Amino acid sequence: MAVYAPAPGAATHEPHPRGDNYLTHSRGIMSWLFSLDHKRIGIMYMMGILASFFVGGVFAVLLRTELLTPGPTFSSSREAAWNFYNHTFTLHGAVMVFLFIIPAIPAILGNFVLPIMLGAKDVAFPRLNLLSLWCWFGGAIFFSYVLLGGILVAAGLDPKYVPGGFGLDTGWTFYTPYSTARATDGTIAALLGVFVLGFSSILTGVNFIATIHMLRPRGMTWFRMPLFLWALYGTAVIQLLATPVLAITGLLLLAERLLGIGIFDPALGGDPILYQHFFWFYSHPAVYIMILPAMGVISEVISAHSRKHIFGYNFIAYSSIAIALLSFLVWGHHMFASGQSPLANAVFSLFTFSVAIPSAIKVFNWVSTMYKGDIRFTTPMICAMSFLVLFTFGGLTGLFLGALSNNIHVRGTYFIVAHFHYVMVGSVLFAFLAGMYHWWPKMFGRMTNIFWGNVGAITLLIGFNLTFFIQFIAGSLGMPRRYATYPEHFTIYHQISTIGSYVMAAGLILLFLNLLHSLLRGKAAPANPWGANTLDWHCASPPPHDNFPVEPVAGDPYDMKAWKWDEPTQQWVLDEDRAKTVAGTEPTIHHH
Amino acid sequence: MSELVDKQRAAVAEMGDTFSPKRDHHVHPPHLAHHFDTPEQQFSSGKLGMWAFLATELLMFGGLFCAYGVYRHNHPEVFMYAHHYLSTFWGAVNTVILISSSFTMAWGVRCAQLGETRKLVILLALTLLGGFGFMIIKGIEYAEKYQHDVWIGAGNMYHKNYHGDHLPQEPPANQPDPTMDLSGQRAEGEPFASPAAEARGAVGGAGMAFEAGRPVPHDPNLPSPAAEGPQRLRRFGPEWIDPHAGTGDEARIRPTQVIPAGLAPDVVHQHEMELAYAQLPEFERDRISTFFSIYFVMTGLHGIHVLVGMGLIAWVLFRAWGGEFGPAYFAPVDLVGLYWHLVDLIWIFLFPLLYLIH
Amino acid sequence: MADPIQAVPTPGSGAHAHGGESHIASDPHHVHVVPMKILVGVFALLLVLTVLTVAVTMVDFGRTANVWLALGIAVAKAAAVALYFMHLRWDSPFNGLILISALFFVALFIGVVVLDAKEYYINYQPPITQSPQ
Amino acid sequence: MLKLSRTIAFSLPEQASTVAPDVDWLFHFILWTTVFFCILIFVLMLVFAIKYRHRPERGDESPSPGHNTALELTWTIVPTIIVLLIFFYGFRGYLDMSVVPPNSYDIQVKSWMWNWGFIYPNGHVDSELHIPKDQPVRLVLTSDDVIHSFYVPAFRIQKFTVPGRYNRIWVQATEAGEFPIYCAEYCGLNHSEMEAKVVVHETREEFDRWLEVASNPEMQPDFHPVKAGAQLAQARGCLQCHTTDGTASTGPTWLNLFGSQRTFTDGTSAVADEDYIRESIFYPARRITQGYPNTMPSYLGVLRDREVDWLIAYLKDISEHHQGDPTAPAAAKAVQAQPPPQ
Repeated sequence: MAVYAPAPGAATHEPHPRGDNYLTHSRGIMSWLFSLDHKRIGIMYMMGILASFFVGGVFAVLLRTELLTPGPTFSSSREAAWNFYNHTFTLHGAVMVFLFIIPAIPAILGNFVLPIMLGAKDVAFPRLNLLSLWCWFGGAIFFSYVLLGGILVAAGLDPKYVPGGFGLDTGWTFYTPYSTARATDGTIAALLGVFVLGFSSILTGVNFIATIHMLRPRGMTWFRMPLFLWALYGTAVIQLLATPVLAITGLLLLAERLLGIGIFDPALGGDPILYQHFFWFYSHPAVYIMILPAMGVISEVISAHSRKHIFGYNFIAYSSIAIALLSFLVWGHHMFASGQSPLANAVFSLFTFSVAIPSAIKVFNWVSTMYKGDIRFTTPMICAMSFLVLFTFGGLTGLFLGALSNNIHVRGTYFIVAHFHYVMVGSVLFAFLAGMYHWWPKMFGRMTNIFWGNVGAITLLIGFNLTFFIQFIAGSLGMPRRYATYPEHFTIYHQISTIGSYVMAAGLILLFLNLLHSLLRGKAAPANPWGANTLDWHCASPPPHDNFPVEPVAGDPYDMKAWKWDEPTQQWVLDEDRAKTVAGTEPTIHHH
Repeated sequence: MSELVDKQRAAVAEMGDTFSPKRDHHVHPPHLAHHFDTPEQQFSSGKLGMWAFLATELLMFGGLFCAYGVYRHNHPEVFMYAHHYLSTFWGAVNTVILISSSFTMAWGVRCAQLGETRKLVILLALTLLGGFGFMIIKGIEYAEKYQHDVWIGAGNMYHKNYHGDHLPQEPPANQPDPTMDLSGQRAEGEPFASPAAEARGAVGGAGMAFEAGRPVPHDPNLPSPAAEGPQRLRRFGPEWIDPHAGTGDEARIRPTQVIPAGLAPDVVHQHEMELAYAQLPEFERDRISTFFSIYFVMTGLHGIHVLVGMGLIAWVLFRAWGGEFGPAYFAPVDLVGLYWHLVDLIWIFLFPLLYLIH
Repeated sequence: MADPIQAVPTPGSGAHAHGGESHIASDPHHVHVVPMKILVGVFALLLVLTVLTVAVTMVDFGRTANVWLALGIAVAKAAAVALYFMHLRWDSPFNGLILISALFFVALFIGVVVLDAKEYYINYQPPITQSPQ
Repeated sequence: MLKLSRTIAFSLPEQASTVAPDVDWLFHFILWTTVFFCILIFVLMLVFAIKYRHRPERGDESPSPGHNTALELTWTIVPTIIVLLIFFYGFRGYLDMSVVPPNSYDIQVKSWMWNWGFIYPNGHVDSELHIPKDQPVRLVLTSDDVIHSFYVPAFRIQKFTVPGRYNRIWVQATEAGEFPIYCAEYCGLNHSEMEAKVVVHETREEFDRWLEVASNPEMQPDFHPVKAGAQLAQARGCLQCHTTDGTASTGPTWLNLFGSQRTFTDGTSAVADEDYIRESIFYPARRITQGYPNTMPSYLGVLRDREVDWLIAYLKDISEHHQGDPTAPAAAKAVQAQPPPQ
């Protein structure tokens, strides 16, 4: 509660000499774990989230390997192999969704960048921010427990020594009655984890909304906000309105499983379809919790690295909000075959298509932004262009699934697997990487190696398409998903896909090694390595502890001309006069 | 303007860490965090944040109201029948208590704004008292239900997996010990295990294992319950026990006792209950436990919120005692107040929906 | 979306107009103190409505009518609490907007699901049990 | 050859139902829309990327438009029209799938972990779905345990089988032949092995003949009561709870059951003779073997007397307490050997 009016006396680290940055201004592990500095919290999020990304990735490679042949790959007995596969794909999904994709961009980049971009000293409620970080770790601990238990039991430990259950074989969707009546007890721990993670997400949302509303400095009108902030705002709205429903769903599922309350479990008169409504009311908007911030990142990166004013600012901004709101009207399209009434199906199908339009608007605007630009093929730009490719394809294949009659044929097959990987993984992952490479110099004051970064990105792009494009074909031929074994004639698809996954892994390893290398050997980064004009590039890299010694004055965030390339120093320098003229005046971008 | 900038420069130069008190004392009024410029800004941020949080609370309860809506929509008779177990009297009393505590809270905020610390402390104490009163009465209601096996999930006597676990050792006079027709299944134990317990055995098990609770053959062409003859028509009264008890699966899920005495002082006569129960379609009777599950989940979650609210009020009370609040700074009182009002607001809906079904 | 101008804080002027401690003690203009009369009035209203809601259940207006009546009274009570006890009436309109939109989405959720609720048990059949004879 | 073409072409399964052509038409319509827009975006992106790549000699004075309402409206309205079109055709196709023709033939589909059971109007239960060609067939789906999904790619139809309710779909086959049935909703351990096949008969007569033979094993050329009993045990799901290899399951194993001494929950005991077997099939609750739950459903009015006789014959055959007739074993063992219906 204290967060509303932070009382004095909460000092967590020593006073420090001036002129240093947020990384160095205080030392000791405690100064991190209890830091109220949004930048440090962002960095801590980064460590945790990247770790869980690694775990999820390992699961992905394992399950692709299991599918290399129709028969069992890792173990001699079919039963053991199927069991292994079911647990693997479930944990891959659960870890990737709840621990990686949902928090990735808002929690890491959002926390680090939002206040700086906005020109604020911190988020509105720093303690709430820290609490949400702890919640994330709390949830992560539950999942680690499930994971560990699963490994131990697989290694031959007697399950009775794993209180609260081991492993998870429900699929990340926890569909009843399987999750309530059949699945391993790991479900319980996992649900608790999801519940706690939900809080982390909600608190972040509260914080971002309050920050964007209350902490905008002079000149930062709504329509001078960088598009990344618009995207984060839309995301926060979804986090606020959808996540609580996930929380209550989790609670009811737990009660169903432990007490048998008979709300979801048909054996007790419950209704499994009701569960699906509950689940998707959160989990569809959750897809936009993933993609909206990604879109925001892309807007920043494309404009900055094309050295070009973003095209159609207002349309991109409004489309973010439109997507956020429409995302609540489409959850039923996950249930077209479940026995939902045809009326509901029709309505949900219609709204589903309506979401396609703002997405299309964004894509066209991004491409037009490149027109007459001065494009640099930096790693962020390569990632952003990959995003455009994958998002266009992922988005358009959504049309197959939105169309009722086609949905009936391809739902529950590899077609849908491919589709949501193109959108949730391809697009979001590449946007995430673009953002990481874009703001890395700001975070750590080190440049990354462009060549190896690009090599990694392109490898990843190739590997990704190798893995998932083929799955569209397999799916349209009727290869059901979540199959541990499959009919002979699908073997070739699975083998290509598996090889692709290895290539992906290679690309990712390259990309992260490159980041690591820049930490150790990278050359020092100037305040504004890209010549972008959003406020985050107006402060030093890495930023000082409280971001802006003097409160910045916001101008047109995409006015690239405000920065001139200075040959002697080999740096972008601010054109003071131009900055002045723009600052304080109404931005020109939105009257046309 | 420049003078402002200088001021800020000075401030920054002084800044130690985020919330170092000495910094605060130099350039900020007390309680003003470094990243805010004015108390107004901080106060409205707090309010905005609180409202955003309250919105999430509403959505969370929204899920429960949704479940309620679906089941009431699908089984109106069940709700009609089962709500007689809830005491309108206690419900109404609790409503009044909660409203009153809401009133004292609002009044308390007013006092905080006007700096009337002593009144503030008293009012907060009264509010806290209201919270206690509410929880005590809830406790009484729960306890009575528990004693009579009107409990959540499998602890409910109408539940398929009912064990009679919660029965008092000495069954009340004028009621036969329901365990009599439970003994049969007690000996067997296994088939009525809770879904969770069942799951352990059943992972990878065969289809039929699922019906452990209640067998369903793969073939639907069995004679329908109606056609099965009189032994399925059951009377509902204490003095009569099913001769086939223990043979079928239903003896164990059929309560043989009337409404627990004292549970519903104001309404029900056993006569009405018998009619109501007899009027329920056979398969609807299995849904009665669902009503109680919904009742306990909703009131339970609300109760947890009341407890949290009480904790917060106690915290504010403590700070008010220390005289921290006044016209300049009363955000915590106001925000805790908002939370407390929301708890009240939710109960305002729970009361008619659960207790006053007509 | 709140009106940009209204939502933009003007920190400079903030610290400018009344810098330092001085203004804090003096009347904080951003606060609205609810008159005692209103508080008591609302409290009384709530009590009356509580009695009313119990009373109407004694009368039979038909099942659905009774439900809507009870809900209507509950909404009235909730509105009173929100507007006066929770200060919404004098508060920044955006906070009101938050509440409204939250309620809207709750309504959407419940509405759509209940709209489809009939589907669930429209063809429900009781599990057939054995007849031990 | 077919296999090869499948592995290389972005194609759909063979069309074997009346709705398939519409679905495929829409599929290809969307496919080409997708291809068009993808190419449009990719080409534009690449052209811009190359044409406007950074070149030191080129100053950055190039005028750059920040906005163009006409364009914005274009790429708002055009996609709107296209998606509305797709929605319309998709919905129309869906209506065709969900509105069942009046004169349709009813078959009930049961699913349980991890098998399919198909119940024909005459009460015959089979592990394969047989339907006549050019005749609308209504499938009433339900599940005994968890949610499964009945999916026939060749028919382009899919529907969840949900416990506690009945879902309905219909299909009119246009091709005779055999097509795979998959479970397309994750349902636990052997989800990926929960397959069955649908057999489309050329004519209604052919189908009726099949049904008659299938439901009256005596009419089969190599009929033997033991074999019939074994098949029955398979099709009626007896083997879901009773093993034939001596391991205990939900119910007592059938191996050596016949003629053995049974002890019941009420303390009494008896020898498992024909009468006992018959009683425990029709009135399972009367005498429960100790250590086993009282969960077996009654098959009174479900199994015909001679079917019970076959089951008894089968039990005798796999029990050492009874010296079965020498002709039987081979046939029965053969049936036992084959895995559950896929």
